[in-house]
Amino acid sequence: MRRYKPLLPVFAIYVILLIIGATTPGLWQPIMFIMFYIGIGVALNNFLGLTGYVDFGYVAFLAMGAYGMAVALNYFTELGFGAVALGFFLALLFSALLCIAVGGVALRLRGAYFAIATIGVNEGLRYLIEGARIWGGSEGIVLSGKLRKAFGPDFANYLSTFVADVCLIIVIFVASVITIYLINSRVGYALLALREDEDAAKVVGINVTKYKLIAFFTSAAIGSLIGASAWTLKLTYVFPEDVFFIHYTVEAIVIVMLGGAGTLLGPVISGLIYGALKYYLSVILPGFQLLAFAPLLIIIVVAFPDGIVGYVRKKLRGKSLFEYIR
Amino acid sequence: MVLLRLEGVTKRFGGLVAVDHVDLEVNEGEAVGIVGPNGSGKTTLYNIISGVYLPDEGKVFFEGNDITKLPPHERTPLGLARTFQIPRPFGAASVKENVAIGAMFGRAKANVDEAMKMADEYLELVGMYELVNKEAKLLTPLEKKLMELARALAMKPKLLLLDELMAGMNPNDINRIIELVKKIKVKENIAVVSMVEHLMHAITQFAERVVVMHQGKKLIEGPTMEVLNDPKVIEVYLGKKMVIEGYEG
Amino acid sequence: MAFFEQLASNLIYGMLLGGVYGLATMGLSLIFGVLRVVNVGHGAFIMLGAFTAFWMFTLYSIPPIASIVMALVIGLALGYLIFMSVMRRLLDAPELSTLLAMFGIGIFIEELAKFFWGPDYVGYSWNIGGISFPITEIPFTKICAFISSIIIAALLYIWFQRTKLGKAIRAVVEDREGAMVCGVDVNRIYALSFALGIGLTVLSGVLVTLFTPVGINVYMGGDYTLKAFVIAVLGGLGSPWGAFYAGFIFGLLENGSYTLLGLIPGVEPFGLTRFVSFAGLLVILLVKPTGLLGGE
Amino acid sequence: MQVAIKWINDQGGIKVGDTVYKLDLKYYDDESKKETVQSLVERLATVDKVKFVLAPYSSGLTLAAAPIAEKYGVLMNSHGGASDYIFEQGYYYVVQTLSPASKYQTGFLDMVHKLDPNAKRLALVYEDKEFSRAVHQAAKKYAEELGFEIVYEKTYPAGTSDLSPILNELKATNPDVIIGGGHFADGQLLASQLAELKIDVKAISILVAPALPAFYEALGTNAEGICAPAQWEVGVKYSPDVAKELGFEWYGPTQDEFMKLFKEIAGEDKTPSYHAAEAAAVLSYAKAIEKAQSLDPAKVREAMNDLGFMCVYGMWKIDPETGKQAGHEMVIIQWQGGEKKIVWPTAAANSDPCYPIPSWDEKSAGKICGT
Repeated sequence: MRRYKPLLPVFAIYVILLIIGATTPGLWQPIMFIMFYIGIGVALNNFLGLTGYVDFGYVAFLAMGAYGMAVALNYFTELGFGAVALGFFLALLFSALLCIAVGGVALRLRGAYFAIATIGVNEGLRYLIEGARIWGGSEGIVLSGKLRKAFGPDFANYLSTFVADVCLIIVIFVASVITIYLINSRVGYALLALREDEDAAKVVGINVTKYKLIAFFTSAAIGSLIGASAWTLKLTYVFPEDVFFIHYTVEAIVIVMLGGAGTLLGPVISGLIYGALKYYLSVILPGFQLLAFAPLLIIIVVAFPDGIVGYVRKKLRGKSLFEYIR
Repeated sequence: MVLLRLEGVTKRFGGLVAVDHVDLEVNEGEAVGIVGPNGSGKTTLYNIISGVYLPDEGKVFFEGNDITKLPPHERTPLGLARTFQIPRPFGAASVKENVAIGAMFGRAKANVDEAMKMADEYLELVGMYELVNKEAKLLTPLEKKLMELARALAMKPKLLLLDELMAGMNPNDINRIIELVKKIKVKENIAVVSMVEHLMHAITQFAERVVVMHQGKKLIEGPTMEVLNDPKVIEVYLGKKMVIEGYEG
Repeated sequence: MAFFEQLASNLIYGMLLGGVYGLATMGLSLIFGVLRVVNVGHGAFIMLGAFTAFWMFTLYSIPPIASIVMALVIGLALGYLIFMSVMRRLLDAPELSTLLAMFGIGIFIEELAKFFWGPDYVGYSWNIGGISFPITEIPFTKICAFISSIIIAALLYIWFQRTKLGKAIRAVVEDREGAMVCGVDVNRIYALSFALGIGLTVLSGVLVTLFTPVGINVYMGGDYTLKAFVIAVLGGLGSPWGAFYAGFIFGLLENGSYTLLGLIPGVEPFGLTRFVSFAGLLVILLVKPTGLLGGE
Repeated sequence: MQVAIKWINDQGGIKVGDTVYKLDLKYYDDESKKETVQSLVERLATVDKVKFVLAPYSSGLTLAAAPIAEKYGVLMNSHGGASDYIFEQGYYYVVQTLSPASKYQTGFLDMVHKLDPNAKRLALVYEDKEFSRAVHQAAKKYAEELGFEIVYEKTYPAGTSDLSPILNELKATNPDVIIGGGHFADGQLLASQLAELKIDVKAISILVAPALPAFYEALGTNAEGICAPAQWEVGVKYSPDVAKELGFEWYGPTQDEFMKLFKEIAGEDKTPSYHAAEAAAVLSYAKAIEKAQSLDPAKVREAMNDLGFMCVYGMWKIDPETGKQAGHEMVIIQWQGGEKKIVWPTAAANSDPCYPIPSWDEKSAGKICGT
């Protein structure tokens, strides 16, 4: 159990956030907004943080999840909750298929080549859906009316303002457990080695392709579940230009890096900071939030290259608190 | 019994032949030295044995099995381990984690808990116990080399390939390391192949048999003292100072 | 023979566009080659060039072709400033940190531009006529953009081959340690290459508007960033010349494939050209992981 | 919207029973992100205790905000989300002030049909995005009903810098009329490349882009004669007199008052555009609240069902069941001699349509519409 101590502060943050959201009027959506950013940070961290590979096309996995859920709700509406379950299954299936396609091509590449190949995957897939008019093409899939007709407006609203949130929360809790499990297991050590020196890792006996794929599939699966719950289920529509928007990938990368790549707590803290900052800046400084955000980002990158948690861990090395922070 | 056998191994880079039809045999538990100047093809040979390069010609056998085409990560569990001329630690990991990774993925195939225990043991063995929690990238070059040795030993290999392990060390360290490797070699019946550029003293102390490489070819092979006194060998090193005592940087 | 006429005119336009793409990618490739920095803020600098051309034309009636010099100077100065204030401190940091920093700088420039120039889409019309072919019309402005891009690339090539500084930059790209040993002041080369890379990018923004003189907006750079990444990889990352040639390939592929895709029923061929160019990237990387024109 | 708020407050506010309410405005920037908009609508509903929201400026965002609005019983008036399907989803608490997407290009087709029944060959080139697709699908259907022959229809992806592949193809089909566009950048590009490739037709209508002054600044005389649909334009002839003539009630500031108030608030150099729609949305709230004599959104929504009035923006009347705007009519603007003129519908027009438009060669020689 000792190795699972780092989950304590993480779960504490989640629980405190949820309590604040549930008890303070008007803060539930903002808390879910923050949870979304924590979620994409935790999800991407399982790949970017653990392997050091930058996936610029990461949002494609969220998109696959969003489409999986949308396809299930759109074509199998009569299944009710069954359609939601099917949606999560399809989300996982679609993202796994994409994983196989990307893993086959891109994971053989390194560094900037990998990063750019994944941009190709993301943009290519989006234009394929739009150009070949798959799943409604650029018109996307709009579900609100269908859900309201099938389930009644109250239940449909309940789906998108409560069930979707609960699903997201569950996904994030599970994702954090998966992260700590990975970090503590052979997989985690293999990834640590390949992140630091891939060639040396091979010589030490690590099947780098296998472990990269494990991280890739894990991260993609979590991402797709987030896409299914925080996008489709919650917003009740999917437009390709919206779900393949590269901005989300960049935001997720920023969160992972700010918090400290490869740490458990890092993406949680920075997701919290990023989400809260974004929300309050849009309230306090409407129209100028990005102008304030950009220099802040540059300063943090220059001053804390290991991220917040990376920095704290360095300071705490050898102290008793150290084993709670990962 | 023959542990490792190379048959006519050749590797070319562009127009250059780095390793030219080399045959080599290493027996179980044997200590072999490979001597040769810079560019004689030693490191390429190591890379072929450990699977980093595929040879253009020739075959590699380990315990009688053809491993010529196996990727590195499938060779290591058979009982291969190596160190690098310029150490390649997993920088952000702690010293202990570095060694534990060796124990997990080498022939030892230890689980995480066992690997951590083994890491402690082997680090104590090489005299680095007080450094276990340090970040590997903060170590001195010498410490990095010792850590790599511990990492390689923790893999419980049958064949250990050392690449210029002792270059840059002072005589005290060299003696300590030689004693250490000798002891472990006997205790765990490891065959050790040690590659050096010049350090003849260490080789005489350690190797039972020596192979001299020159321009990608095997120049001569035989019992250590015999080979070192061979006129051909002296000719190869003509114009270069033969360092028998002390160390060469 | 409408099919071949269409194909021919699309290929001509693809080539003209490709020249602009090529030049617009050289800066990105140079910065990556020398500093190993992925400039995710690339598009923001193209936008600056576009606005330079726009303001010079609108306020002072200076023809865009003359703004090229102005844009280069602005870019060089800005690049030097960014290097000295931010990038210099990140030289030893991992690839990801510099990527994040460039992302932040890109946003900062865009937001500042929005603050001063507003979010409107602007444009200019510099009407200098064109050539009529039986198959299509080509305005002189586009030909101008194409020829300027070739001339600039050629001048740059000569500069790299002939001058001491140019040679030093090439040396650093090929072998950093080796160059250092040979007495090259690597930090100076870094600063210079970064400034030159940004200068080229801002300059190419002028050519972008020469080709497409409308729709100039503070966020216009995003699409160019994506395309530049792809083109840079096609050309072998870090090789400005490779990038220049790859620009042509990309332009020809993008416009040329339209005619062929138009034969498929029930799809949107223009959208699919994007799919083809990105899928083409993946296929090329699959066959040759260092890019089409890249070395080992 | 500040204009309408100021006008109502200057008039003494809204009287509900004996209490007089003054309007107050809270606004946040949603960055056009779907995640942000939900949080902000919730904040408006709970922290700021807002009961009446002007919906975010896009169809997707409106859709994202709708369930939250419904959950808190907040009434949302869409002055931005113009897509029809939002109102086909069954959200009772979402009403529309803008004319829906399906109406954008129909006025122009009516106009061409009336001016020149022989101009039959219609080409469509538009951006492959949900909104422009909705607009042009509806327009295509309507054109076929009017007897147009669709000679060409293609889309282009967002972020294109060269439209020559489709425009070369289009030129070969020899159309009389072109409709298309999507947003700002591509609309400017479409017009500029039609000029470069010298594709001469009798009439052109492009979505969104030509309605802004920047369009003429960017294209110069090449913009002459190009039409665009607009929800509202300075100079429309809606006035208390027109309202009386048509038998509707007039509410809110007259156009002159509106312009004066707008300049006071926004500054001299600005011209209102979508602001009129925002004002109408605010006015509709005020009117409905007064009518319902209650601040309860449910009652206000009910009162909206048989509300119908004319204001500076034109008619405001919704379809009771869906909340879709049914009363308001769009205008067609055309660039004539460097000015944006309203040419359609005749009731609102302040200039005659220029038809057929001058050729590109004539335009580059300096010919403008109206000479």
